[in-house]
Amino acid sequence: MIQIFHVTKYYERRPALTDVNLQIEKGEFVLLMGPSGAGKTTLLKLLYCATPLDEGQILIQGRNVARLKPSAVPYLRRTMGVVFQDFKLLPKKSVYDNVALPLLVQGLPAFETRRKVMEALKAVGVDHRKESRPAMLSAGEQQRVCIARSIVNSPIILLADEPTGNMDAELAREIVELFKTINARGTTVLVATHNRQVIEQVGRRVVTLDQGKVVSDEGKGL
Amino acid sequence: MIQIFHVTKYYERRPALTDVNLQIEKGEFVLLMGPSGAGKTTLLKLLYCATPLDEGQILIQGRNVARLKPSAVPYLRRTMGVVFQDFKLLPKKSVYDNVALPLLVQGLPAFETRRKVMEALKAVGVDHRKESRPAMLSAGEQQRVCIARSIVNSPIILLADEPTGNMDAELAREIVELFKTINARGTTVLVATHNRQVIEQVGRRVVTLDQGKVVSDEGKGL
Amino acid sequence: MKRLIHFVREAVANIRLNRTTTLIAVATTAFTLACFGVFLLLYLNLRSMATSLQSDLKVVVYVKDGTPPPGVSDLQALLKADPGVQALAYVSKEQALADFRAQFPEESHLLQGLGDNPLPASFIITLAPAYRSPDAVRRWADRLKSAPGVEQVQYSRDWIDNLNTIVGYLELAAVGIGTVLSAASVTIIASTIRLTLFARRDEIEIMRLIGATGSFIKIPYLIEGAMLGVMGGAVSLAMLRGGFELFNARLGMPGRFLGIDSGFHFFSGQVAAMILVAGLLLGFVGSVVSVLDLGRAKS
Amino acid sequence: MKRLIHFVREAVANIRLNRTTTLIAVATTAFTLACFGVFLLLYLNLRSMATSLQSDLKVVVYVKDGTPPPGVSDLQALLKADPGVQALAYVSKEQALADFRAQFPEESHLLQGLGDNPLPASFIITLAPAYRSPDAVRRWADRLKSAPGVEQVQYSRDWIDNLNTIVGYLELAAVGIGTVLSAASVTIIASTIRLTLFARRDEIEIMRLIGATGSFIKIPYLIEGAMLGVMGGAVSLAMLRGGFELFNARLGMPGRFLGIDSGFHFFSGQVAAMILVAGLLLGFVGSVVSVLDLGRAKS
Ligand SMILES: Nc1ncnc2c1ncn2[C@@H]1O[C@H](COP(=O)(O)OP(=O)(O)OP(=O)(O)O)[C@@H](O)[C@H]1O
Ligand SMILES: Nc1ncnc2c1ncn2[C@@H]1O[C@H](COP(=O)(O)OP(=O)(O)OP(=O)(O)O)[C@@H](O)[C@H]1O
Ligand SMILES: [Mg+2]
Ligand SMILES: [Mg+2]
Repeated sequence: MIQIFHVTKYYERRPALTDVNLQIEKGEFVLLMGPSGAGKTTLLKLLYCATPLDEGQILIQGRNVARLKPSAVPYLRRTMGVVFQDFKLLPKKSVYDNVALPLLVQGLPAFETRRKVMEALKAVGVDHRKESRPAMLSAGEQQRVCIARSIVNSPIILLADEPTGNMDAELAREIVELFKTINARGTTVLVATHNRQVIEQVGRRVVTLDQGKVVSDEGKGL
Repeated sequence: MIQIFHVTKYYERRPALTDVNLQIEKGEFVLLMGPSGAGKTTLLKLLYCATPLDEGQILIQGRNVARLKPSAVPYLRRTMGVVFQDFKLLPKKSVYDNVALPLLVQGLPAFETRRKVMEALKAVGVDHRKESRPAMLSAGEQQRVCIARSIVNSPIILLADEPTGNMDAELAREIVELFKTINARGTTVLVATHNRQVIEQVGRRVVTLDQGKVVSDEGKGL
Repeated sequence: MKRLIHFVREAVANIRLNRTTTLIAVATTAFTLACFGVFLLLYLNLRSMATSLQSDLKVVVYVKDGTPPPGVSDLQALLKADPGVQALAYVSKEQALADFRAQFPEESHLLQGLGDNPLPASFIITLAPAYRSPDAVRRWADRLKSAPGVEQVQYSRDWIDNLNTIVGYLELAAVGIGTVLSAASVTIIASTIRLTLFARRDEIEIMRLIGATGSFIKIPYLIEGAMLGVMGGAVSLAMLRGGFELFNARLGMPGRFLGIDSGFHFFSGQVAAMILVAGLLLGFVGSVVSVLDLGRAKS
Repeated sequence: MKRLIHFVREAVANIRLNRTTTLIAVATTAFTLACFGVFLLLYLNLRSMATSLQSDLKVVVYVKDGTPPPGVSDLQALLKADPGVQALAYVSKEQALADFRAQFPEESHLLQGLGDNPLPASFIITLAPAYRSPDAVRRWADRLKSAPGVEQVQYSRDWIDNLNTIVGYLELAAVGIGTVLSAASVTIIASTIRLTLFARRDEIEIMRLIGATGSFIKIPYLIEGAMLGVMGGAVSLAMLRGGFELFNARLGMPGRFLGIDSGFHFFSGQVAAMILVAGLLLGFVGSVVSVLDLGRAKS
């Protein structure tokens, strides 16, 4: 599903990732750990083509990401759901419209869009705020909207960057359960997190990065 | 130091805080807990005058916040350090300039500014990135820059909203230690957090909000 | 089709949501086009004034003294058949004398001592519009000079030359100012639209990350640009109309003194429509530029 | 003082950091002021042209036939002493006849039959600049009519009236277009500056939350606005100069045909400085408006 070979990424000649190798099979649930600045976000960004690769190869569903034409990138992104560390919600659109966006982009019929959006909003528990603008939500609510958006189009791959950073323990547990359910339906899930509770709850493969290098890869194939 | 009497705050006729009463003494270290959307951020916002009060009274250092003239607000804010949940760093200024801003605003001499800024940056461990712009930092690094900015002018009151949300356990521990040190020097500290580890580590008074109400206030005077 | 509805709805939503920028963009476009419009209005009115002055041009064909009546009739027939002649009037020797006396009562003693009437008969000719340009008048007059029975062909060369110069200047100024104003309009409107989009580049980036294609993101902006442009055009027309009426009510009089009692005219419907279309195109081009710009900024 | 340095440094930093918006603001200001400048250039040159045409005005004072030579001398002395007279030339009866013959060789037979020279002697007068306005000429002429030895005072009333009308129109057009262009410039430049600040309202909000006072936040923006305005003014002057040279090189000729061999003139240093100051003020006012706007948006 996701194959990362000898990937190196520099930011202004400073390496953010150095010779990273990682194979993630279809249907896996992988946790990405590591201290602040280890390169977790950078690795996820490479996967959804938000930043260019300097060395190595990344294959997603067999396609070489580096060789992708710019016009093909949107179609790759549509097969993924991404929970951004900084949410990236459209400030002038309602919660509903924000979550509907990935479906709108794909041209889904209106009634189906409606059903899926409401389902996603209910799954994260912010359906009662669907008319609000993101700025009118608390941080945890915004994060949940972002999660709803990432799962609304039933992605093949789900990438989540610190998805429970603004949530209390109870809520975090629910979100992890949600991810596990989605994973059980066949979606490959990759979650970057600092939250020990999340790691224990998932109890699956944990890849640890430090200073841009993979320093451990535990629980593979569990 | 901080006195909150029967405070109610509505957002579009929906109450975010209902009849909140809270007394915080000079030098206290108070943790604010509560599920997502409980009103923690709203309470902090009221304290640094970022949103108007609907009912009740807030006294800070004996001054009635609601009666403050707009021109007096900046001077109140200068006595506080605030760690925002969404960082609020100036995107076009370097890390150094961001942290120097509260000092610049007060017109501190250049050499003293330099010393204080470097000290703050070192305290949170991002002094090596002082030339970078915020967008070039990882989320955890940005959060630390925000913390550095909040402590640089030795505030009388430190308000921190989920200051360890993007940090690993080790780093979170260090930041809490930093807050404890600052508290020990006499600064009143109020931290909103979800992090159990933080709560255990601080081991002081914990105020819990739920749906805009104070539901528990434990360890007072500890 | 469904897409198109979405795009238009999105454009309208953007216009509504971004009140400040919309207002500024429309105001800027309106004022820019209004500048252009004032100039156009002035130019068109001056041109039509010049044209109406040109129609005042009379050419006098003096008949050779002593031409017999049949010769005069022949000349008249010749002139009538000439495509350059729009209207003609015959002034006999007697009438010429009477006219002279009436026009210059003080100088009439000059003619007193003369036994014979020294003034010749003449045809006063109004030229057809196509023959009114200075060159055409000259050519026409030279051609006629050699016709039988013609003593001399007279017209106010100064007047023609002055008018020529004035129209020439007008045209020159029109090209000059028109060019500057067009360039300015394009730049200003494109800049404003660009600035409004620039303020939204974060949103555009987010759309991209969600998997929106370039055209999905850009088309609403193009539509928005065109809409802003048309709105600007409409506002500028309203402003021009208002200003024109004010101007006309207050200061329309001098026109009559100059003998142009038709007064000033506002744009014809066609020109007004062209201004709207210009607004639309400028807005559209403005957003194309901005959108290309955005495309370059980030893959 | 330290503050001022900080503010200026901050303004410069903003200008540098916000390349796109700076560029757009300067370009917009430049083009707007250039439009205004083209118009000003045209107006000033037309005015000076009209003035130079007015100096062509000659007034002829006809001496009463039969005035004895001392009477003529008296009249000459009177005229010389008149503050309205800049220059004067005496044309005797003989010279008048000779002139007439030279000018109208064909009509000279009209005078053949007359035994006596019917043409009067005259003084040809160039009026002082202050007396060249149509009203002043009329008043001056009326006053002189009653002087001893004066038969008649003649001047081309048509010419005067036409020039009067033309200058009147010019003034009218100047006020009209000037007003529209000024309003447009203010709106456009203020809008652009406002838009550039609008894009930074989040930053301003952050500054506020850090404890910055209103003036601390606003002053750099005011300075920035003024700087952008001056830069726009400078660019517009450069554009105008370039366009002017191009225009002059290519099309400077017609000026000579009209007898105004002095050609067209560019702005004097003073006017150029005024354009820069106008840019500065517009930019400053633009940012004052935007900054007030920001102040209102959020306490
Ligand atoms: N755009 C950028 N330009 C320059 N350096 C960058 C950029 N983005 C990230 N970096 C640097 O690359 C390193 C890795 O950053 P990354 O965001 O991947 O860390 P992370 O593991 O996600 O950290 P966190 O847990 O704090 O989110 C950090 O040192 C960061 O400062
Ligand atoms: N500007 C606003 N307009 C309308 N509603 C708002 C606004 N800001 C917050 N709210 C609502 O007020 C309630 C309290 O929000 P607040 O941000 O204080 O929660 P919180 O305790 O900080 O939550 P979190 O842990 O998720 O940050 C939430 O339901 C939120 O949706
Ligand atoms: Mg990260
Ligand atoms: Mg909060």
